[in-house]
Amino acid sequence: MKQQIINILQEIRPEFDFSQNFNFIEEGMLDSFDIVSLVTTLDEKYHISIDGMDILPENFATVDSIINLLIKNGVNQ
Amino acid sequence: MEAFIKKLEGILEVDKIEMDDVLLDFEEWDSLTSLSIIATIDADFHFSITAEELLSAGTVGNLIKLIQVKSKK
Amino acid sequence: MNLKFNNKLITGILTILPANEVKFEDEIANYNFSEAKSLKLKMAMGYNTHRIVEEGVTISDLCIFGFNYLFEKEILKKEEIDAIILVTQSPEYFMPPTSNVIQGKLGLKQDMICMDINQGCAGFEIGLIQAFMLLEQEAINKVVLLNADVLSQKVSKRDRNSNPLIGDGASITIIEKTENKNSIFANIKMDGTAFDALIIPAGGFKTPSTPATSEMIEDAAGNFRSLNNLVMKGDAVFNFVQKEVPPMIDNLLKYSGYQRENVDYFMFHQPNKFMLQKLADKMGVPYHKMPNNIVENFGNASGVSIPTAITFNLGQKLIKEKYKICLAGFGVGLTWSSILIDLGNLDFCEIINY
Amino acid sequence: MDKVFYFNDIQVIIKKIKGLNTGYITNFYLEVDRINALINKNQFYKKIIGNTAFFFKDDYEFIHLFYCSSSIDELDKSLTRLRTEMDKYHLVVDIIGKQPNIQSIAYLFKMNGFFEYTVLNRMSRISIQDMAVKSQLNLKIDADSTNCKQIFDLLHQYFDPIAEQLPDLDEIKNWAKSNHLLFVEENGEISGFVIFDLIGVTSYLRYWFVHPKHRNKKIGSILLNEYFKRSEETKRQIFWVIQSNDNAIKRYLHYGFQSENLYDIIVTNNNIKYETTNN
Repeated sequence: MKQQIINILQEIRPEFDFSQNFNFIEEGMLDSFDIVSLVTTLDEKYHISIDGMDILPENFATVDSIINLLIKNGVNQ
Repeated sequence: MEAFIKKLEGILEVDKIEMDDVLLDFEEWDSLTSLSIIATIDADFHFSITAEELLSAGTVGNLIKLIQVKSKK
Repeated sequence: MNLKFNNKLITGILTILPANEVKFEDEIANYNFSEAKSLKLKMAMGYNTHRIVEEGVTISDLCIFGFNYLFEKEILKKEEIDAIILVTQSPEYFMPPTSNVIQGKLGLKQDMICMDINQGCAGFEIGLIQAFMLLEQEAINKVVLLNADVLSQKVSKRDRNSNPLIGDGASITIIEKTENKNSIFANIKMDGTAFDALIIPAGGFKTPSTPATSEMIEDAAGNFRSLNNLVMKGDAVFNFVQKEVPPMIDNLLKYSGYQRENVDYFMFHQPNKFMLQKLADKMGVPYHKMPNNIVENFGNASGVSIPTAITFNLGQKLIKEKYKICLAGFGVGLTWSSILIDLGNLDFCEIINY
Repeated sequence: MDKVFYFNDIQVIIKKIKGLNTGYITNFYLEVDRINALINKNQFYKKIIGNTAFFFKDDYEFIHLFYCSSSIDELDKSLTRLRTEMDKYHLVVDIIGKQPNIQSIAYLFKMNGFFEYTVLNRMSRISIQDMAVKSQLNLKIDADSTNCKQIFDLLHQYFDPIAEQLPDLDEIKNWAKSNHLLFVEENGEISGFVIFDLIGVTSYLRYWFVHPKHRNKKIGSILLNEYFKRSEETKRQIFWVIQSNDNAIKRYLHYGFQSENLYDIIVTNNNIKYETTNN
């Protein structure tokens, strides 16, 4: 799953390397526009609807936090 | 006016409309609904009303009153 | 770009429409939406009846029928024709040009020019501009502009975006030189980056027609069409028209020195009623000056829609009277063009059925 | 229209819309700090109509409208109803996203009485190339409150408030504090400035301005060059440009920027159009 998410991120922002353990938000790799497209992509890809309460930048800051979010929304690892 | 009311019922997807029905309360009301009602009025009564006029009429009864007032002019 | 032509004249317009009339109601079953929604579309967009050719009828059939009508009535003489410009997107062959085919079938003189132009919605303007340019030559005194399309053949019957509004037809417009001094103003713009806003994806050399390209595929809105079918990005076209057409007309008027109030009629391409009403609203033009009734009566036959709007709405009036008319076509290409012209005292201006 | 009191109100509303599980379309991009500031200044309002949540940012001369809806059809129904109530307000909507997807949303707004005002396009540049411009000018970074007020006034005089989301005085002071505001001052007058944000590897060019009285003195390129220098640590510089502004776009292309497939179609319920000013 980790690789899948990195691929999704890579598709949104091909110019950055998401395989490093950066905080994507603080590092300026993802902005608020990217997060909305990320939510849509994740919803479609995993057939879920990410809880509206969770659409906050910090939940998308690292690959691990994104995985946690998906698990919380019912995706099996 | 009878014929116009029949058409309204068709557009709004209901069997019968009442004079005090609120236009915006119809489940299927969208921008196409208002456009088609404006076009129907234009075709049947030969004058045009704006979307604002249509929406501010509020109820079916008021819309019909508006048409009657306008067609007298 | 702005263009100006002097001492040219339109002397006649004939529209040829297939007699076969298809009703929107009869096709509703092909589309997957509710009856109420159909009713709404009918009223708002002006979908009602449209004219569709019987299978096997091509553009040369329509054009030759029209020519013969004019020859029989002796309003047009074969030997006078110095050029045929055919604007169409439904040619009979990739090669030769369909205008040559028509010339041959009619038995016209060899001492002339025939040319096909691949244009659609702005096809009447493009054709007129080309005619005006040919008339600059000493040897050319009379040009016949043909606009003809039978695109209903390329539209999927289950495509509610395009099928309810498509129409077939042809028109014959005669353009000549005049001794009387006059000026015709025009402008034209192109944007090929949006070439796929209106497109028939397969069937040309890039993607030849194969069994695979004729497979019907459902789109997100529930329309079924194949790659051989015409596909239109409806909202993109609407947005393009609302954005580009009003400033184009402003420019044309500014260039010509005339005011909006001087224009008697705005004879625009007829994509659907709603789009034209929105244009009129935006430009501050009263609806009666911008007819929008062609789609509901005949359908949209691309370049033929303006001649149809003129012959249907003004018809015999144009034999006796003279009006200042603003023409505008916009669509496939993308191409958008407008012309300010005095139209009147025509030799003929009517619609005939094929 | 009801006032929003807590950020949490917004989250609960979005949860409800998303929970319908029929899709999610929005032009509302949660920037927590900015929204909290708006809430505290009583500038943020909400209204739920059908399956759409509308948020309103009161910009005094007009209102920015945001939508969160479960589908295009639902947004249509809600917009038709919103129209009756918001008639007297001047609404401005930024429809942000990729072409051609945002066309259909723009179409929807136009069906509901809105008009296109202008279109912005985001441009970006990945690498840094430093182009030294010899400068005799005195570039300053220590804007005091008088300078900030001058810059505020210039922004409001020369920039289009609908197309360019103008900052308030506090925001300008914050940029000055964080050394993200560079300016040139001549005889007590500001002749040019550049304002930017640095967030990690990304640098956002917010405003770049040269006073019309001082054009052709290279002030613009000196300011931009200094901005590039200060963005040296970043991997990407981005900003929004008005799509019809061919001259500006040419200049940016010259500096190595490229147009992204990210657009902002601005629509308003007044039939007015963006007019090219001299900025």
